[in-house]
Amino acid sequence: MQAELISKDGTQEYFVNMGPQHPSTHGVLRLVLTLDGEIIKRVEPHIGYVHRSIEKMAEFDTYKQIIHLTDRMDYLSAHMNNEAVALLVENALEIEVSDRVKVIRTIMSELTRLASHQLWWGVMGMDMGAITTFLYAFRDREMINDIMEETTGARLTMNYNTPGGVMFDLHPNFQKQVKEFIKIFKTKLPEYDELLSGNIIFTERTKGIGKLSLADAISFGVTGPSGRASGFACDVRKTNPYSAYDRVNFTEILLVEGDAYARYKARIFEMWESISIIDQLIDNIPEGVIMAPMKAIVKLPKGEFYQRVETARGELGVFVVSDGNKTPYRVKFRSPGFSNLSVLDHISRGHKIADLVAIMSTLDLVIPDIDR
Amino acid sequence: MEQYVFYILAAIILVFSFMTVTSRMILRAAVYLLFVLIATSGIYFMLNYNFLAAVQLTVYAGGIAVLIVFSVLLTSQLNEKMEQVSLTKALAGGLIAFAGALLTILTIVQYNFRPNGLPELEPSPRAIGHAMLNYGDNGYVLPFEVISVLLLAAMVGAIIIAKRPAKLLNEDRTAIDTSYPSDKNAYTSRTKAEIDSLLK
Amino acid sequence: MNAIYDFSILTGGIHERLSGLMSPTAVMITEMVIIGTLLIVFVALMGLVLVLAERKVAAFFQLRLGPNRVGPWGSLQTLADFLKLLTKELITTKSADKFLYNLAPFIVMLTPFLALGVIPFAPGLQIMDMNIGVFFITAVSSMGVLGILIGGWASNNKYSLIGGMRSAAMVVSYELSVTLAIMTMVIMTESLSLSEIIASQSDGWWIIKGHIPALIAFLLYLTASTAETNRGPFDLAEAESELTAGFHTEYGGIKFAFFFLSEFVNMLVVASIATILFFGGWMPFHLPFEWAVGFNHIMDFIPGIVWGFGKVTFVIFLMMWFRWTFPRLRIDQILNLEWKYLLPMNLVNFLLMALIALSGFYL
Amino acid sequence: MSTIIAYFKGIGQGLNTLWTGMKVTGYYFFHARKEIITMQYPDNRDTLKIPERFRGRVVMLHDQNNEHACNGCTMCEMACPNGSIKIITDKILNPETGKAVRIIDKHIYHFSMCTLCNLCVQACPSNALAMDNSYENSVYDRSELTFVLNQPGSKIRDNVKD
Repeated sequence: MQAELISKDGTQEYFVNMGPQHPSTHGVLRLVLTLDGEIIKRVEPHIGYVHRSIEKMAEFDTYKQIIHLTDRMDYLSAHMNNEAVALLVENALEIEVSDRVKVIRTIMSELTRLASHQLWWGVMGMDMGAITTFLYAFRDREMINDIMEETTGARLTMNYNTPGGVMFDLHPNFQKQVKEFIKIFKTKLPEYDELLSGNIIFTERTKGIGKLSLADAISFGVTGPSGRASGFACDVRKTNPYSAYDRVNFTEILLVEGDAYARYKARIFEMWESISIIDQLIDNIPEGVIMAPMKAIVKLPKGEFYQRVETARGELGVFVVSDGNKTPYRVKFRSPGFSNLSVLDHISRGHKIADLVAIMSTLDLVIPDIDR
Repeated sequence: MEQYVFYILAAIILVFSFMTVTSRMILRAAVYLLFVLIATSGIYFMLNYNFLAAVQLTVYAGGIAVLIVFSVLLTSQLNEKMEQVSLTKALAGGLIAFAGALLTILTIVQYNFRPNGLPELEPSPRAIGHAMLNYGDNGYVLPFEVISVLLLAAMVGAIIIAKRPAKLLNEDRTAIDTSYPSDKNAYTSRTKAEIDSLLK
Repeated sequence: MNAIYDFSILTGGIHERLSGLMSPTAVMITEMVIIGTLLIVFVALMGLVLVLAERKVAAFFQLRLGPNRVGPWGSLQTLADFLKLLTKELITTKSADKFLYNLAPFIVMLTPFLALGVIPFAPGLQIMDMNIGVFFITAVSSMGVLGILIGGWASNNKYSLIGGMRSAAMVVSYELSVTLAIMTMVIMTESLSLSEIIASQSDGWWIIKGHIPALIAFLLYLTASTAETNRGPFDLAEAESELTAGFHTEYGGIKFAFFFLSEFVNMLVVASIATILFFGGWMPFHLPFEWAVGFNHIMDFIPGIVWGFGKVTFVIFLMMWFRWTFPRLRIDQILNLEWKYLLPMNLVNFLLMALIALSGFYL
Repeated sequence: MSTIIAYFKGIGQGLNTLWTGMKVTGYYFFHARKEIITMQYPDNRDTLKIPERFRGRVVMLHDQNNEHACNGCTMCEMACPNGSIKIITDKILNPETGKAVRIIDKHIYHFSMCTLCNLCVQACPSNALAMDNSYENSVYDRSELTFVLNQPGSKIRDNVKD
């Protein structure tokens, strides 16, 4: 540890290790805080506590096998991660998947996004001290998990996508269940606003906290709702539409404030957008095959391939260098969590410890996504 | 019965007073002082003078002691023991204390205590309140008000001293880009065109 | 008032029986021992009940079931937890100041005991009727923060220290609001003695008789006292998501139980004060109107102990409702709330109450 | 004056937002009987509904004659990303044709390494493998998580192609 510093006012700065075991880092993230009283002078994230070398492991797996590893990166947007790899292989081999698969993938992505945002909302409340929100969020998330379980066979690590399509066809109950969920959730979502968004304690604690300017958002590569709350139009669903996103109407949520409350609001708005996307698609899922004809062993042509998707946390990029074998030569994931974490020090300086918790919460960090 | 309670309280006061001045750890000294103050209020309770006892608890035990501990926590040499007092200093201090005690004891012993014949005042808060705001005989309105003004002046002075020039707490915060206007109460979703126009 | 429910008959009987047996000094000592034992049992029992109540209430707010394994309806759960805490090893961190570290839980536990000594829960059910009861409670409750401060420092942990400092800054400032809100009501009650305050409400509770200023004073008192007991949304001293456990991070076993219990007993104390000042303590619900004589008479038949504890439960429920709904405030916001909102409002309300008392504009 | 109005307006609005939140939690408190969503897990095993697609662990399907469809082609072993499947094959002489035929001796499945990705089930050309719905899989020793999927004494079904 470095020597403790004396600041200009004659007060003593000191270090606090926040994590790796700490209730609000949500995993094993270690933050070395330099504090002056309660004021944060510097935040130094130390990562790598759940590093499982997924990128290296992927070099020894076939393209089909890589997908199940991506489940374990950002486990809350498992479906989108799967989709990224699947889309990459499909684009590299120039395989056209059926419309049915596209629509299924889109609905599933949006359901996953909803589930992720619900969990984030609950945890956000808990970080702020309102523990009740956590349970309410889990109540609503449970319905999505049940739908997922029924169709894909797993609640969290779905591994539903596969190059060329999806693993199973939709469960016969799927449409009914999703409509039921949307109907219920439309009445529950206003409760989220009543409990937190409007609450004066909450707004006082988040407005003007952790301001991230547009220029900084772009230069740090902060994507997803966190970036869009600063006005960075970075929604991959709009800029590079994939799956069925080019045939649905939805607004890209953009705010200008860039503070913690804007990031919070962006996600709440996004939940409404997700609902509307599912609403548009659920009634007209086209018929078709769920799996395009594929060879048993997928080999990508020699070259470099990049595919980006919009996960619940931001832009996930998959970069693959192929030497023509059945396993990739090199895989690199551009995970949204890593870039979003990098901005933490920049926006939390000068705030208090309690604000740091709020800022971290609104950045919506998932530690395995950062470490991979 | 009452005698024993008095002896116990007196012993507590004596022992902890001594420990307060001899303890070399500053926070412990503050805590010992707290015990002394509480025991003092115990003696007031024993005298059936509840109001003064409660004042003692509020002002000294609850107020002063907390502030002392609070300010002690803000000092920098908190974790170190205080340096040993040199023998001459200790001797001089002890001598002065002894002389003071001797003087007091002599005065008390020599003074001929006798009842003053005044009617016994009921120490009820009502009577105290009346006495405080009474400007007739046995009235204390002038000292009461003068002390209020004094305290007010002290408070204003403390604020003036404590008030530093308005310095930004987040001075070394990296400059935030304020090139785009921020409407704090809006927080509604905007289109890309709107944001672009805001940025211009 | 119905004399059947008066506990002084019982206590007086015991006193007479004892006086017949032994000398006055021995009687006094015996009674002190009995009362002390009863007080400890009462505190332990209330602690167990309140902890269970908190967990059940929290569970229902959060769509859960709460404890339901040990005993019927989970009623023995807190007892089981308490036994578990009792059997845990007492650990002192290596470079902690051992004396202060061990002293802190006792200081924290001491104040609710002292305060409970003067609170009447039912007619005659009061250990000591002091003529400055309310003042005494505010006096002793101001000492509890010392335990938190000392414990936070002595643990030799940075989180504990931050928690202790926050708590001290908070409690010292919120004490003003609590005392001022109490004083506002003392204008009406014209007494500091708790039994006299209750007696002054025999024709109607002050929250009804004192209407607007009394209602404002109640809200102010509720807010400030929630903050003084370090409960959510003002639980900055422990602030789970920021400081892991705040001032009691390093405490375990029975010493932790002391901190934990003191929070609940403190809650009981402040709820009792609120009950006594605003809802007439154990006084039945009376309407201060001529036509309501019959109604008042019916209310008299409900025992005072039911009224007393019923109202205390209501106030405690309100505090739990706050805790399980609101997010936590930040330290500067808490101090802002006190100095910019509660204190000025309290002062204005105090003035308003004085005017109303002078003009006789109360029921 | 306007600042004073704003001051009190702020207090009023703040209290209103707090009350809005309290109404939500209050509603659930007073409708607890209807709204509670807790599942008392070990007690509700009888009523617990596990979806048929739920991926519990890999099993080999056996029919009533204790026959399975696995011919030991090791496609599943190759498909497994974690190496949790190991097939030990054997050769026996077919009495009719006199040729050596490959059969499985042991289909070993290390559940401790499995990530339940379903790839082995998909890779199997003869649909010999499946995922079952078991969900209480904890054991006291790691060795208990290694399964031999083909049942003792089982043999391959006749109509399975090589």
